[in-house]
Amino acid sequence: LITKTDINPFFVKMKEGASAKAEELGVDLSTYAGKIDGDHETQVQAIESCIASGAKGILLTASDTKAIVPAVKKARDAGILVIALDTPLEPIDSADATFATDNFKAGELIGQWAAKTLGDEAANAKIALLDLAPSQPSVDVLRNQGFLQGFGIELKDEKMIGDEDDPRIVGNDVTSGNEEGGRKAMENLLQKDPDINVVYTINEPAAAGAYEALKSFGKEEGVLLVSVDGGCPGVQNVKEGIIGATSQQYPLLMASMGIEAIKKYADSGELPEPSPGLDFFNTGVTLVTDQPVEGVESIDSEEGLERCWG
Amino acid sequence: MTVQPILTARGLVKRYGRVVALNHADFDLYPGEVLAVIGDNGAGKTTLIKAISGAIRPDEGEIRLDGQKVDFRSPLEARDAGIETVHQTLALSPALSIADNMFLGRELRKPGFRGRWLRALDRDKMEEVARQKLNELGLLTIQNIRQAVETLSGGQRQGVAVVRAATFGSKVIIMDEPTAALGVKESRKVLDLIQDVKSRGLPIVLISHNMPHVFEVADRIHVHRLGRRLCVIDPKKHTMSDAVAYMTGAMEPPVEAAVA
Amino acid sequence: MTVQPILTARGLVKRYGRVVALNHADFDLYPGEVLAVIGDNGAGKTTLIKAISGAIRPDEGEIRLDGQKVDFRSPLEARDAGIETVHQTLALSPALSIADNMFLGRELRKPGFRGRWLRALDRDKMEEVARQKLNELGLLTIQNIRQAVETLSGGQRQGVAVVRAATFGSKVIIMDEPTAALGVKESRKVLDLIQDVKSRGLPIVLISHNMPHVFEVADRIHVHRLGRRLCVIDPKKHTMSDAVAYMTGAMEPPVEAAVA
Amino acid sequence: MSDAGAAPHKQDFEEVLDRSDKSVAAFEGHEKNLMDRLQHFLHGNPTMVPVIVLAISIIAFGFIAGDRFFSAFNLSLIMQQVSIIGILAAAQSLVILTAGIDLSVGANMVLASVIMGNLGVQLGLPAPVAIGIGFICGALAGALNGFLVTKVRLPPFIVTLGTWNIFFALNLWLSGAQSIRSQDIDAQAPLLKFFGESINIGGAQFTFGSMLMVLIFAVLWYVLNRTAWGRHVYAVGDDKDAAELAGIRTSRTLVQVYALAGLVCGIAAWAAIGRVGSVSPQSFQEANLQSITAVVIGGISLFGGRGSIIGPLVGALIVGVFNSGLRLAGVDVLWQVFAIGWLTIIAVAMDQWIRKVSA
Amino acid sequence: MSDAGAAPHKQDFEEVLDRSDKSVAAFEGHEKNLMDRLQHFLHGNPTMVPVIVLAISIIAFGFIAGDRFFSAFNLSLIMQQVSIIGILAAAQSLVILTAGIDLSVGANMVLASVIMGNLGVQLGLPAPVAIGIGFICGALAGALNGFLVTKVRLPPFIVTLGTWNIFFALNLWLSGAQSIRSQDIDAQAPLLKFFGESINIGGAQFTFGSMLMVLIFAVLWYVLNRTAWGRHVYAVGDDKDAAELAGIRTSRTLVQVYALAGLVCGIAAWAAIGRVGSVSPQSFQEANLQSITAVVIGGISLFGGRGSIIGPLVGALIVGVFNSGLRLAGVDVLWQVFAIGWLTIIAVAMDQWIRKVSA
Ligand SMILES: Nc1ncnc2c1ncn2[C@@H]1O[C@H](COP(=O)(O)OP(=O)(O)OP(=O)(O)O)[C@@H](O)[C@H]1O
Ligand SMILES: Nc1ncnc2c1ncn2[C@@H]1O[C@H](COP(=O)(O)OP(=O)(O)OP(=O)(O)O)[C@@H](O)[C@H]1O
Ligand SMILES: [Mg+2]
Ligand SMILES: [Mg+2]
Repeated sequence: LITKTDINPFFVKMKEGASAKAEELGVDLSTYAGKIDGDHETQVQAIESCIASGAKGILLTASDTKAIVPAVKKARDAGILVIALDTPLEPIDSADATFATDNFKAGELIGQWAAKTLGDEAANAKIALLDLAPSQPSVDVLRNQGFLQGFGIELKDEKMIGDEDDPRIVGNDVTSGNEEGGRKAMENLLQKDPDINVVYTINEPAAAGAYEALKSFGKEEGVLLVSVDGGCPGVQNVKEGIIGATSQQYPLLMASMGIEAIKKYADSGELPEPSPGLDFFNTGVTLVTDQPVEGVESIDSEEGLERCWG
Repeated sequence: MTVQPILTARGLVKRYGRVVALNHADFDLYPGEVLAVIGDNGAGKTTLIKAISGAIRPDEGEIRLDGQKVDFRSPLEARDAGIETVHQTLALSPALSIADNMFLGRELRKPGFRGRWLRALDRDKMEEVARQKLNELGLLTIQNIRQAVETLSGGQRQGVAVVRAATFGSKVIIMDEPTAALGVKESRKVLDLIQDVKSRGLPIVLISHNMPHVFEVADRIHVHRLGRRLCVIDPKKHTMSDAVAYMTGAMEPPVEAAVA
Repeated sequence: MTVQPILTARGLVKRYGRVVALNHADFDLYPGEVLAVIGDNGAGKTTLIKAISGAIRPDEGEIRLDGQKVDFRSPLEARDAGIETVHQTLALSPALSIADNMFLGRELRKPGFRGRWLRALDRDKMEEVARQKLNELGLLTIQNIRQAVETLSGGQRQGVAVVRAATFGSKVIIMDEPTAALGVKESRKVLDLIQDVKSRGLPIVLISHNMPHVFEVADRIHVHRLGRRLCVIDPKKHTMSDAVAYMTGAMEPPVEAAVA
Repeated sequence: MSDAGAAPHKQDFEEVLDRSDKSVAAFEGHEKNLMDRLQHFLHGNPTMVPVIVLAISIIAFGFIAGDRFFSAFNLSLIMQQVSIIGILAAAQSLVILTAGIDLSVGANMVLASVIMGNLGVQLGLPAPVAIGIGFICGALAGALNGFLVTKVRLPPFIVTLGTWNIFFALNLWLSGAQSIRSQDIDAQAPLLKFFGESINIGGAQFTFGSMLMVLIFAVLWYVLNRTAWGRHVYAVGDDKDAAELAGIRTSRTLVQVYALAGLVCGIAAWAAIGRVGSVSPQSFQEANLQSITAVVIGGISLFGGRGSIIGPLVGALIVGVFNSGLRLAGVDVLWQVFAIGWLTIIAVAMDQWIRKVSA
Repeated sequence: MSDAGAAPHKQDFEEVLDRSDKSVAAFEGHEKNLMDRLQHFLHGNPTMVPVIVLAISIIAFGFIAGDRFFSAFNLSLIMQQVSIIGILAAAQSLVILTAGIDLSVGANMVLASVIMGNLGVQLGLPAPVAIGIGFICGALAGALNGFLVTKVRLPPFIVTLGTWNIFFALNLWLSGAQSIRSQDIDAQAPLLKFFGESINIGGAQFTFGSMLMVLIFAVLWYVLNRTAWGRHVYAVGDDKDAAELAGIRTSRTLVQVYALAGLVCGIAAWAAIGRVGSVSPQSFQEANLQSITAVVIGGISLFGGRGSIIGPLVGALIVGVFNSGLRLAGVDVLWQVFAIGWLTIIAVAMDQWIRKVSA
């Protein structure tokens, strides 16, 4: 199992899920990760180590979905089953299979939810976009663009963050996906326009930071804070009304399914089938909110808590 | 002499890798005397006094101060024991002021609360003392006692170092080539200072390559050669030629000198 | 003297911040002579020869070599013009070998293809020359020409620097206090070397605080004071006392000397 | 010493000395033009350089980014945003003054905050205890650096490059990369968030964190300039061997400096929890480089022994002003990075230009 | 100089000198025990230290991680994995030998590779042209560092801290943070991936990239040890002022060193495209610190002028061996980081211990 980094709980959880499943199935599992997010080189090295150590299969969450492809090819040539988790490779068929949350979908859901919640107000909403990093990794782009799409803002370049010129967008800023960045970014955007009432955040830590900023500006009321991940702390925040809605993903599911698939492949040699209509196996993403709205199905935080990770 | 030597060293050995800088060197300093140490370059003079002043720790041998065996683990301990040294490298902090340098490691604190509890320095007092001492010596015409040492000329710096030693030395003062870089006038000042300190009854160790200077101020001359004390001679009984002959190995020292 | 001076300087000025190190200083060196430069600490001697040897660029004034106006932008240019200098700080690279240091910046290349195209150094040749020159001088008993300069004693280092200058100097050789840190024996060697170089017809500039040395080797003495040339005296016509008196300002120089 | 002339057999040529005159090298006031004057003034008090840079940049951004930037509130906000990096810069300065460098300050701080969080929230120890232990860990981590630098004689750069990785690893191990939620802290140990509190004065919002930063710099300034220990720190940074020979326990001083720096990191950890609102093991990945940037922009020499501790405070503010100003001016993040790069170089270049004038 | 004795009026006491004996300071061979012997041997050839460390760690991991590690394939794989960091370490060494440091090597390389990609793939220029321009950009970026260090007289740490940000920003700007896909490179300019090619020898797989690394080190070794320029680099790093006075154009040498380092980064960029298989602006974020680690583990002094260029090659391999070994031994990333931290410290500590024995 090769994850992006050990400094992100999402992947830590994914690792735990995999380990647990591996225990159960008696698969022996070794885990690798980059030191920092976007640490592409280490992932390549990890894949090579797997080849060297004659692994049967690789579960991979790529940091650089394009650049990793040649390495993956090497592995598949060496007869290893490569399953992309969480983030699809580009092109998606470079991996034998992909168990992923549709990050674009994840963004879209919270987008729609926000739009619907505002109702007519959506027309003159003021939106702050709290992204991940200046280097715009693919998760960053997908979630961001998905959100805008869902909110009903027309996208320019689907692969670019920040090229939209819709007046409702107050601005983008980066958070490094952690609380400190989230707070600083929120503060800066509030400085640009204090009337912000919709805040998209790349993940829940960033959302927590943003909330702190809103509080210090005395604006925690009447601002829609939406996020992606569905980690237990995040869902807890939904429950407490700090986060309006979050798109929950299922890293443990991904991981354990991945392990199973590999086991199956190793035993019987048969490949997992992608979910109908998609070119990857969707491990699902669910909107978690306590103020459900028409046309966007969702679960409440209670249920979310039962299914949350970490 | 039947007087007890104030500072003695026996069988000092110091190796640097394969080089033997000190090879079972002995050393004696008697109260109130000026002892000159002469020797070729690399004879081991600096290493000897570094050992005595705690700058390095000899590999073997023992040092006695007032008959007490001492083992200085740092220059600080030697200083606390009353041994002040003017090193060949003056050991001044370029960026600090003259006053700060003079009192480095022995700063004065303000009286009362601020001194005891806030540990506040008594700047004025220190500058006061520094200025006064420097003037006594008359070695420097410093415009500003607060100016950084790095703005002083080589001669002036040497002056500061010498004054520091002369001011705080309570038992022994050691000077390693204090006039090496000095002009005629400045050297003269230092020599006078030595006479002055001596007249206060403090013994002085002077390392120098300048024979006329040595023979002018020294009571006894310790000739160092190849890492050990070759002999000790009395400047009144021997000529400069003798001294140079001994230290360069051109001539064997007289038997009695070796014991002196 | 009606001979053309080989090296002249007129109205040199050099300021360091507010300090005026050189204050319209003049300088004349005649072919084949040994010119001593004396003066108190901080008089500006080093600054003067630094200006002449391209180590610093004067703020004002002009320098002429063989009557040609020159403006050295770096020590290299001065060196290429035939002026070799032994600086107060010897300007040796501690980690490099003796041979490397001697040929630093003027390395010899292997003949033919490897030399021209691969720019390969001719190590053996350089070490050969270095060893020979050092022996000629007899200043050092080096076991190993390949050993790093940092492993040499102060005396030995000074030797290397002096030999380098003596070997490559083609027009003028300048020495800034070459004997400051040297022992009696070593100083003697250097003085002999100076005589030797002189006998080869090269003019030499010698900065020193040691009057006996100065009066031994110098043909003329340039007395520097407060950043300018006070006067030039003939050691045969004046005594050491006169020289010291002039340079310390105890006595006004005779009129004719000021012009000499 | 009037008897000098009578000294025994002095060399004859020295007799004349008593008559030598006592005047010293000539001086000359040559403020040619206004530029020179300015340069000399600044040379006299180099601390002013960063202050001036700060003033200029505030005014400049006042024009560029408009009064949204210039508001009392925004300026106080900048204070908040730089407070953590500022405190770390204070720790960094101590080390750099001794001609060292500490790449581990950031990791050390995060580690300390994770420890505080685990003890105070997870294990539910009394907050003061948790905080105290956090301080101790910070100080010990610093002392470890100091020990390796002095006893094992390793270059600080290498030591702290190593401990940076070590602390980082420990942090992940202790936290499992999980943040501790703001609300849990409120429930368990609100004291941890003390420095998040703030008071408003005429629109400006001063958090206790920003005040803490100023306080720390004030204390350090006093220690460095008004106590013997402070002088020793400068002396050690200036010329270690000289200081040793002059009778200073350089090793002890150095270990103390690193330990103190570590303690300050521990304090920063507490402030950071208040600032971020939660215990976040992922934050402050780049704090070490940012603190170094603040220090050098503040005019402290990387070669040690020179510079005032106030500089880094100003340096940190400069960086903050730039970030805030550029954002409000709507500049892309990527060009902000670009600008900070040049800022570093230009600020230090100005500083050099000032110091070029000697004495 | 037999006539020395006859020199005019020398001071009388010097007459005796001619008779003075010529023996020099006593020496003594005191190899007390085996430890001392080893120490002295190693002191004689310090380059051996990293080599020994390397040998030991390979053997150690051979036991720990089993023969999966020990296989010819895996060992050659390690070569591949360190090739890029290795080449950067070569560039880094050049700078560190001059007592400088270059934090921008990684950013410089990535920037160059992005330029190659944009020109060769996006704009479809002929690959050789694209690569050539990439080289030039790398060299220019290095020269910029050199210029700021020499002409503006800024500390290398600060200069390269600044340019690091600058190059990073430019890289994102040019690439739009988008990788260029392997397939597109194959289609447009396969030459860019040249160094990805490899030849197999008995299970071992040697990419041209790893060979390039070895080649670069070989060339630099020759230049540094067999040419005048090389000697000048050491002299400048050893004591800049001395070198200047001795007649070396130190500024010119320095600028050349930084430019050459930049050029090597450019070459590394080409190799990196081959290694990664695509142009990835996200990669090698930490390459600068990794290269410094390799250099110091390789025994080059951060104070300049000392150390052999071969060291960093070995140093890079050591790090590679540790990473690979720990990975195969199934150690968590976070403990790998932990181990590398200690490795850095311990390796340099050993080096220090060796050099402690003087002359
Ligand atoms: N730190 C050191 N490392 C290696 N060798 C050293 C060191 N210090 C001194 N030596 C060697 O020890 C010997 C004695 O040196 P020392 O400085 O004591 O001589 P000295 O008598 O002071 O010479 P000088 O008159 O030039 O000062 C010399 O051969 C010198 O090379
Ligand atoms: N780099 C510098 N920065 C500032 N002042 C300097 C510098 N170099 C020299 N000075 C000042 O210039 C004056 C002349 O210095 P210089 O070294 O030329 O004197 P000197 O005659 O060589 O003295 P000495 O006999 O001690 O070598 C002194 O006052 C000195 O303080
Ligand atoms: Mg000595
Ligand atoms: Mg001088």
